[in-house]
Amino acid sequence: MDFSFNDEQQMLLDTTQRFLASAYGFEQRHKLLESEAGWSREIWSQLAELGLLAVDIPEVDGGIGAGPVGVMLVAQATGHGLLLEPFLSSAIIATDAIVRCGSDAQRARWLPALASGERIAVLAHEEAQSGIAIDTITTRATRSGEGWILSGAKSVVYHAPMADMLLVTARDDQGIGLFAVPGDTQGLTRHPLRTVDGQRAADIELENVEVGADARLGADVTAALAEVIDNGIAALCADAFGALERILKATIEYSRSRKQFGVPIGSFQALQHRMADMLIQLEQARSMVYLATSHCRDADPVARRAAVSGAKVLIGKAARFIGQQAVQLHGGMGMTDELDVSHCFKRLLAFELRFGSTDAHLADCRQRLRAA
Amino acid sequence: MDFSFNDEQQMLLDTTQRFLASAYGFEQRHKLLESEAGWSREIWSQLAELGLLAVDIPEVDGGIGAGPVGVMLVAQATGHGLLLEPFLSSAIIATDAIVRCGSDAQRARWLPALASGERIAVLAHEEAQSGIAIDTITTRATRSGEGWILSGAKSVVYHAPMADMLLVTARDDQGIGLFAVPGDTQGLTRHPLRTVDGQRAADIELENVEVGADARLGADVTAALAEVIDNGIAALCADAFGALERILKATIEYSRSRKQFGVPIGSFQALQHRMADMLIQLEQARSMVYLATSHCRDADPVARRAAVSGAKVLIGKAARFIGQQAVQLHGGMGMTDELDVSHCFKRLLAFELRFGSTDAHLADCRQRLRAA
Amino acid sequence: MDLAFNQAELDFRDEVRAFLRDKLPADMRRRVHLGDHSHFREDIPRWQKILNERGWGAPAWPVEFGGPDWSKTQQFIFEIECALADAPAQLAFGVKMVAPVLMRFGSPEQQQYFLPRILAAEDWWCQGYSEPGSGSDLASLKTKAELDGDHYVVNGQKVWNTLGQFADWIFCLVRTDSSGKPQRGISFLLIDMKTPGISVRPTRLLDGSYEVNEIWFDNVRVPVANRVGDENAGWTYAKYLLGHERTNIAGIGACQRELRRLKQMAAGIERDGRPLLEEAVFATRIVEVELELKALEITNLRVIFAEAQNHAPGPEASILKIRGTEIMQRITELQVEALGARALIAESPGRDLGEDLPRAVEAYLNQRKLTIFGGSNEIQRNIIAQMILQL
Amino acid sequence: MDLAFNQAELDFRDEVRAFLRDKLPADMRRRVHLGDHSHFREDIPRWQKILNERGWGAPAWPVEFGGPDWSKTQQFIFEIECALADAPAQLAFGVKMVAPVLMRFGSPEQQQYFLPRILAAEDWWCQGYSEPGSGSDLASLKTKAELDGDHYVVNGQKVWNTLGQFADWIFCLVRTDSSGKPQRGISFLLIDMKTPGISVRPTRLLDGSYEVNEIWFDNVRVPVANRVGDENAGWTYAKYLLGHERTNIAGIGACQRELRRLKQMAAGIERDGRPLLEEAVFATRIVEVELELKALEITNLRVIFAEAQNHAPGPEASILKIRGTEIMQRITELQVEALGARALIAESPGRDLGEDLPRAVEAYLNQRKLTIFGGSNEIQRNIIAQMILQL
Repeated sequence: MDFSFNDEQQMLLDTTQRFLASAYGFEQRHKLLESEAGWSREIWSQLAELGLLAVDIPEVDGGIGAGPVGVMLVAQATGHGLLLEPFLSSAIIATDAIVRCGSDAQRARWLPALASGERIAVLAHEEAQSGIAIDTITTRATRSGEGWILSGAKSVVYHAPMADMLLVTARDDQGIGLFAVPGDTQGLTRHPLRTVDGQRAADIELENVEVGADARLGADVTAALAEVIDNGIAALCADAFGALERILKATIEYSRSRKQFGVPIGSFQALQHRMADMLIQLEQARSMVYLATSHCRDADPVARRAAVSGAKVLIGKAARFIGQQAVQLHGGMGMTDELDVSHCFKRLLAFELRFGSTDAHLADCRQRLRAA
Repeated sequence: MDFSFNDEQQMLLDTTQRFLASAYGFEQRHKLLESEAGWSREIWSQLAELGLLAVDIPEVDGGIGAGPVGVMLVAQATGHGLLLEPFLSSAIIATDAIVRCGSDAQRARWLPALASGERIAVLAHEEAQSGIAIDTITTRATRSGEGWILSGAKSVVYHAPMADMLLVTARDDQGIGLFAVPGDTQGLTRHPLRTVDGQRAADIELENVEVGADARLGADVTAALAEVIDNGIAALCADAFGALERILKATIEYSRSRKQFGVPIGSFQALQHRMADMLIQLEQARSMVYLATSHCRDADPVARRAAVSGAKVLIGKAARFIGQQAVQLHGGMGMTDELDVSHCFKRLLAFELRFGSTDAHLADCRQRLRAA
Repeated sequence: MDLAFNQAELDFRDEVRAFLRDKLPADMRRRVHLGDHSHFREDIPRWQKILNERGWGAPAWPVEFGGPDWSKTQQFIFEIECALADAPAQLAFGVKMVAPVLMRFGSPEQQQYFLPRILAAEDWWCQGYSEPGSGSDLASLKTKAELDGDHYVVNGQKVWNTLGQFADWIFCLVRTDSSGKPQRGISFLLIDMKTPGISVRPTRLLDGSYEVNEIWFDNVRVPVANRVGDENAGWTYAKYLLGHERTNIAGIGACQRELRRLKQMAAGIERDGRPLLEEAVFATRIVEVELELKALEITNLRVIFAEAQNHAPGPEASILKIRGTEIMQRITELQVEALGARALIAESPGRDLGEDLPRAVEAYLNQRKLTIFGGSNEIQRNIIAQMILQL
Repeated sequence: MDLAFNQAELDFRDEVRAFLRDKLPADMRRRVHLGDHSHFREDIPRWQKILNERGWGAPAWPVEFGGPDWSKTQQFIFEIECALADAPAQLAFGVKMVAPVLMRFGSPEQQQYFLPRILAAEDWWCQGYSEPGSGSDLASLKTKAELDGDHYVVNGQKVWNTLGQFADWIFCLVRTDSSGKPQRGISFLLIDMKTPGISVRPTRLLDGSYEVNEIWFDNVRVPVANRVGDENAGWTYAKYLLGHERTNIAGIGACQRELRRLKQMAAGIERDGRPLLEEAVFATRIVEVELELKALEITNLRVIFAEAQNHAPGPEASILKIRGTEIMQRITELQVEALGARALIAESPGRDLGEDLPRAVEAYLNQRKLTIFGGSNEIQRNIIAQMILQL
């Protein structure tokens, strides 16, 4: 049992924190948020230069191979910074999908470009009606000569508007296939969205999208993709935890400085006890981030899913409670666009809904309860 | 819309309150609680003399016919007094069952005896596995000559040990029958219980219990009995509300007088806010008592069940919250047998579980949600 | 005891329903249904004029000032029916807030000038109470009004001013004396928003909306004749106003409307191949909030009944405010939960995503204000502890 | 970062398990399983002796005093395994409370006399802290000890004394000086329960049990040699004790045992024709409490790890206490809910109603104490607000 971080891990955390503290202040971020694109390619390049986009690429593929703990620490920092750039989508999830499912050629073709920030890829998997189980999607792939034709629709794909390549999941006769589809492929439509946390995403339609023989990564990726997504959810949990730390710290500081009736509002016992409860939930959330991180690469899918879904549920509930109470304790200021608190609040709301809502993961945990 | 009570109703409330205030103080009740029998026939006779055992008997049958509002007010007072005697079991539920299901002869035979307190009757209906719907029981009645033979088991029948007569529900070829079974009938075994709120009850076994032709009340009583039980639950809700009022009042008074750190604990904001929440739940519970009372005799079973189950759920949740917090706010004193608070707390716990638990009524409400 | 409305009340409800069916313009109704606030500035006065033509412009006003002199029960029925019919909410600041103060404490000139204009929607009113340092602790306000001949000269800043960007008039609490207790030196002024020296800056809220403002007063000259009642007695008038703001404080009608919508959503959304309404965990949440709302409706009627028995509106309003706002917030949460990941969509230009996207998530964000504004729920719990529980 | 136990820790766990399998008497195990407290007086010393024979009588003690010198992690593993095996809980008052104080502040004579007797269960210890007027505000205690030659004469009353009806010794906080701050004039005395002038009255609790007492001291003479440390410095020792009482404050093992039981109950109880474990609403409640417990287990390990890194035990213990007690109370609630109406049965002489009746409802009632005693959860939240959040 060991809750310390080694030097490399600590360096990753420090590097990310230091960079975001200098380059990603509230005002700087706010400008990006309001910009047409909603993100900064310059920030993206700087993240690449710091090596952070290679954090989840194995050393054998030229990456850092920082492992789940390294990913956790970087994601915690990007969550704390409320990063708008597609770190989680491209550098973790899409990257990991290629690492796990790609052939040597595909890995060699894509991983360096993703690590350098030249290219951005996203996984386009979730559908409006799909569930946590990978095989609940309905997008179909049919053979056409050497290649495939894809048809279907994907729902709220984060960072799809800025992606050069989409990794699209589709059902075919072999099971679930994963297909690399360039963003400008004919028949692929991206309906741009702004998400509740100010990020950019797209609903995607695929109408007879033709892709070549080399577009497919692996054969049936059902099992591998479940691991990719669990790894991604673990990182997302760390991201949410970063936002939780920030919003609670801001709330405590606000309650120390804001005076009413001649005293800081933090001196009122009812608010003190609420903040104590927020802290308890934060610490419980931290423990579940550690749990998810520890198990997100478990070969045993039951233990992996239990840890990851469990973390998603408990952190989702903490996100709801801490987020809402942070707004409440900020009073009117919590309602404005002008402080950290509302931005963290929306990031946390998005966390509750992304990659399977709290309810969906709760249902998943119930299934395991029966099986046990 | 009118939330006032007429003079007769007000008199019923005053009479009951005044009697219990004088005859049923904490010490007096405590003696009964600890006694072998667990109740007082003398108190019972006095309730009869005050006319309270005739409150739910129609005037045509020689009763007071006070209607649901009158019953509500008396039950509220008996709940406030934490009455151990079988008012609800005999004077409301069993009485009402006879009123609704009995023939003229049966009514004439039983109602005066119940009203005068000479006889006590209880409904023996619930079984360990039965649900809210009347027809989920498994006790069986088979014809035998002019009469019937009953076999089965009934679970936690309140006040069965002191009952002269049990009204036993059983399935037969006509549907659900209601059978008057004297307590000393051969084949009927009462396993005495003390319930969590200190009342006396029994698990009942029926092994080939023979009853005569005149034992049966009505033919298929499924619909009538559902009304009887809903009327009983409405009264039970009022009883719980009486206990809720008492426990909250005790808590507020305790928090005013108990000093720690040189000030009354009621001056601590965290406790003040909790008591404010307790008050809100109390007032919401009061509203639901009114709702159940208003609808518990509705001919339309859907509206009746919605009001009664809804009240049972919401008051059950209030009972949980207010009861637990009352104990908590009393500190160590809340844990003892020596104050009102623990006795109210246990009465409220019993309320949650009796006549369909909060969960069971929630499930019933869900069914209506779908149907709507 | 009888929870049902009597025949006269039922007839009145039918009359209101018929009116709403006939007179509420479809475009307006549609916008309210979709949570589309883009036409606020036009819709609110337009609807006020329609109500006023019918004589219903001010449900709570006595006949002498042009009101219908409805009972509290009638007002309650009216509010619920309007909400359920997707009618725009009336702007409270004129009809429900400044008007009762003017009727009780205003000069005859103030009454004669302002009240008819409020009824006819000729003036848009807003409120100037909170300040950067004075939220829950309102009495600590600092905006200063100094006498200069027959004018006050007003300097200071107000915040959380709702919809003041459209306003013609603002009623303000200002400090006219700093010597004694903070409550003592406050006066109640009516200020024409066109007076030089007033500037308005909208505050962007977390849902992207602009519904509150900061307002600066820089040597704004206000005729003394626009002071309501006595100098330094404004706190009394503000407290009186507060008592009157609370008629519809529980928002039963709006909650019923949103609950109805939630149930429709849950019936139409499938999860694991069946309607969400049949999924036990989610259905339980709906049942629980529905029961709370049913109870609160009765609790509200009880308060109305007590008031009709000549009990003054009391601290019970805090119960209605707390529970009503919590219920509405809970319903908005459940609407978002029902939508699941699709609720993430805050904006998708040019597409028809149905009635609930992004309305539901915007409402969830926006309604966080309910427990903060109008006397935070923490302040309401203090009131209950002190006034009802006497702790 | 590695959440798993290392090989040495796993080996240790196996060793503990083997010991419990071999040495925990079946009758005792059965009583603990059934929540049968009737043999407390015999079982607790009996189990202590068995542990002591193995050298495990005091997990947290250093070797010099006869302890095994286990790491905090080992102690954590030991507590969990004992709870899961239905071993009786060790009596904390001797081993975990007075002993650390004696080791740190006691005289050599006190150490030599008392510590071996604690290990060998020759003395049953209890605690005399709370008084009728001093619960959360412990420092206001009034029980007076006045010097008379080489004795103190003690007068006063203690309440919420746990299991003192069986005790040989009591450690007490008494007032030896009333002049300065209340914390200043407190001394820490060891009192032989057989001393004349002590009377014990059991307090009946709401579940019918007798586990706490009132104790009166009427001119009780206590040798000055039985004072621990300096006169008037008792508050310091009490605070030191508090820090040590908290090793197992979360009660993870007991929670795990009761959760396991809850799941077994829910698997065995049918509702509407299927196991309750498959009913979505109830299963959700189980999942939620199970996740909280899993998280708290890790949180507890984090605190242990931090302490091992030479951080002193700090206010984080309040987090463990609050959440641990809330989780245990929640589990007892769910056990009662699982039983439904059958849980109403508090007593039914002479019948075998299975393992859970009336155990579950008694536990529900009894465990309400968890959030009150040992520093109420309100006090714990004050500590978090002040010590961690620095509000």
